[in-house]
Parts: sequence; C-alpha cells; structure tokens
Amino acid sequence: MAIIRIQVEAFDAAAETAALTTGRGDIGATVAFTGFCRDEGGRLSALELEHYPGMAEAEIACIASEAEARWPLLGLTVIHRYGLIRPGEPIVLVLAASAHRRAAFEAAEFMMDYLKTRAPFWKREHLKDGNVGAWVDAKGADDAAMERWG
Amino acid sequence: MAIIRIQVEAFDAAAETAALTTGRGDIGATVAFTGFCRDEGGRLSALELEHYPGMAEAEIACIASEAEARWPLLGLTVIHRYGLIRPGEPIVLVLAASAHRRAAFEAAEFMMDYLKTRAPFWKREHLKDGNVGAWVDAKGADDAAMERWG
Amino acid sequence: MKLVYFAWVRERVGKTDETLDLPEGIATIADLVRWLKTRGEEYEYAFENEAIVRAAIDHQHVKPEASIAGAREIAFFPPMTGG
Amino acid sequence: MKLVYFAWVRERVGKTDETLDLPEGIATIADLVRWLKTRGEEYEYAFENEAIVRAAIDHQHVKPEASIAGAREIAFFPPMTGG
Repeated sequence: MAIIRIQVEAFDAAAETAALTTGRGDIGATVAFTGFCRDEGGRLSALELEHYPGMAEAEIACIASEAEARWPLLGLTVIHRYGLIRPGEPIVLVLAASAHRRAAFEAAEFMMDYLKTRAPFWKREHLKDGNVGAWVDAKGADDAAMERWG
Repeated sequence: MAIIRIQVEAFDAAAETAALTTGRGDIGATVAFTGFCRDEGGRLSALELEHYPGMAEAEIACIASEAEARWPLLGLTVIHRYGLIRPGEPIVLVLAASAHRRAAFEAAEFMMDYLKTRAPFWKREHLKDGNVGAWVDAKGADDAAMERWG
Repeated sequence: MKLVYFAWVRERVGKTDETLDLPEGIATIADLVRWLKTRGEEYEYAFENEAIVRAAIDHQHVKPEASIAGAREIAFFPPMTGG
Repeated sequence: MKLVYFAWVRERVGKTDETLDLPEGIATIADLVRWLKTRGEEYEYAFENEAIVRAAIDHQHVKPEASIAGAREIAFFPPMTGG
C-alpha cells in the first residue's frame, strides 16, 4: 500500500526513506527521485502549483497501484507539494523500495512519467520582475515518456 | 567532477543531496539510489565487503567520467562502503543531479550497472549461525544489465 | 450538476466552480462543452480549443464521448503539468 | 613485480600480495598465470578456472592477452560483486 501525500510543506526525503526501510532485511534497493523548482536561467522567482484536491490523491493512488502490480515493490511513497515553491525547493518525491535495483528504478521512473501527464497539478510561473507569468505548457516529451510504458 | 568516496562509515544521503543542490536554481531533478544489505530470508548476520584500494577509486572515477560524458549532469556523487555491513544498513549511494529527470534516472542506473560489474569490490556472507559463508557469486544478470548501455 | 475548473480554464471561465441545471439532451462531455459555449464569451474563450481542454468525471479522467449520466462533479482543466 | 590478490583468489593463494622476480619470456597476463601455476598447489587452485579470474594492471582492468611490460602492480581477483 503506497504512502501518498499532497501537501504545502516541504518534505524530508531521508525521513521518508528511513520510514520505509528501518528494521527491514528484505529491502535491497531504494530509488528516491526528487523534482526541484528551477529558476529557468534566473527568470523565475517561484512556481505556483495548483491542484485538484481529491482527484490528485485518487489519481496518484491509481498510478501507484499500477506500479505495485507491475513491479515487486516493498515500499512506495509519493509526496507532491502545491502552493508557491521557490527555485531550489523540492516539488515532488517518489521513493520506491524493492529487493533488487531494477524494480526500484523502473517503478520510480514509471511513477514520474505518469505523474507528469496524469496527476491533476498545474504550474504557473512567477517572474523575478514581480509579474505572474504564464501557465507552464504540457510537454509532448512527457506524453511520449508515458507512452513507452504501454 | 564527481564526488567519490570509499569508506567504512555509513553515509547520509540527505546531506549528500543537500551538498549537491543547495543554492542552485538549475537542478530540476535528483535521483538517489541506495543499495542495502539484505538478510536473505534471515540467513545473514552481515555482508563483508572487500575492496581494492586505489583501483576502486580510480575505476569509479572512470565510470563517473563516462556518465558525465553521456548525460548533462549537474552533480554526481558515489559513496561505496567496505567492511562489515549488517542487514538493513546501506552499502552504496549513487546520486545524480540534472536539469531534467531522464538524465538523472539514466545516469544513476548506468552507474549502478557499471559498479556492479566493474568496481573492484567483493562480498562475502556472514551467517546467523556464526560461520563465515561463501563469497557472493557474480550474476549473469548484472553483466547483461551493463551490456545494454553499449 | 457541479462543474469545477482549474488553471487557465478556471481563469477564463472566471470562477472555480458552479452548479448548473443542464437542459435535456446533454449526454456526453462533448455535449456539455457545446452547451457551455453557448452560455457566454468566457466559456467560448475557455473552450476555444476543445481538443486541449481535459475533463474528469468524479475524479476520473474521461474522453469527450464519455457519458455524464450519474456524474456528481465534472471538472475541466488544461493538460497536467505536475511532477 | 608486485602481485596483489583479492577475495577467494587471495584466500587460495594464501597471501594478500608478494613481489616476485619474473623469469624471461613472460610477456602477457596469460603467460604470468601459466608460470604462477607452476609455483605450487595454491596457485593451481587459485587459477584452476583461468577464465574466471580477472586481472588488472596498475588499477586498470585488462584481458589475458594484455602485455605486462612496464607494469608496477598486477592484481588478480574474482568477478566483482560490488554495488
């Protein structure tokens, strides 16, 4: 059963990893993916993340169940923040644990590809000059990345 | 330039991630792979890791340079422990940072596949019954995993 | 029927949500979008490129041809950009 | 020539390292292994399956046909199992 949290607060990847692995002798590998807010060459003061409460949790749970069906996972944690996030701050954490590395890597990458294209979050740019910039466009590359999982 | 350490002591993945990412607006993704000692169904009391000092550092530096040539990395850290490591304790950390997730995932997976088959470390089992068990055999699956990188 | 809007769809419609009585004959998401576009410029603007706007019924992604029968909440939003 | 051994190769040879004067005519790693195996049962045992034992010259992986000319340190060890 995956741990899923949608929150404003920052997260602690080390504490989340410890929560999954402490006292266990069956986990051989964890992969922790962290997505950060970039400043886009100094242009951005922040990203604003809007989400659809209720659906965000449900959709991530659905993607996580799919990952757990595909790979022999011993733990799966997804934390996605919303609100105003400054450059250098973390936005999303996907943490996958398994006996062996391949499953952990693949599950984490699968989760991220699906989160990018199916989880109901939208990013808007806040600019250094004080203006609220454009909504970030969805990337064709993200759709292509999702589709390779069949 | 990758950070490479071969050490007896445990490592702190969160501190290593912070060291790579703090104060930077260009990193959009980090992938932290941690390999743990398993107890193999309760059979093991520890794994003993022997290494070839000097060559271990050189070989990992060589693999890291290859990764940095293949992917646009903004940070790469590899820490590999040796000595006696108990079940549940971490053995190896590979941490890759990049602007985008694909490079970070691929570089971390590449590093692990190469570490498994080219870094001069050898594992021996210590059993729960107090005996020193066998040297761990190299796995054909690890060679196959490395070969897919061409 | 409760409708909810997100991101630039929300901004163009000018509200986060609304509850509307739908006329007879609106069976699918596509029917609903067609009808909304008759309700004012703000809807026309929000749905000017219908192929871009995504829909969900009761928190599940659906296609334009999906039936809205029994729906409690229908959401419209741009392509997702999370992660 | 300094030779170093690791893991079960070290255990079978019975030492971590040694410095040997090599006779004439030993040009490659394969030549060196062939000569070592004449030096005693412990070497015969360590190299009983020559195809399994890996070699490095001055910290670099090499194949059996690699020249040992100019080598400072030659290592023999089983397939690696790190990571």
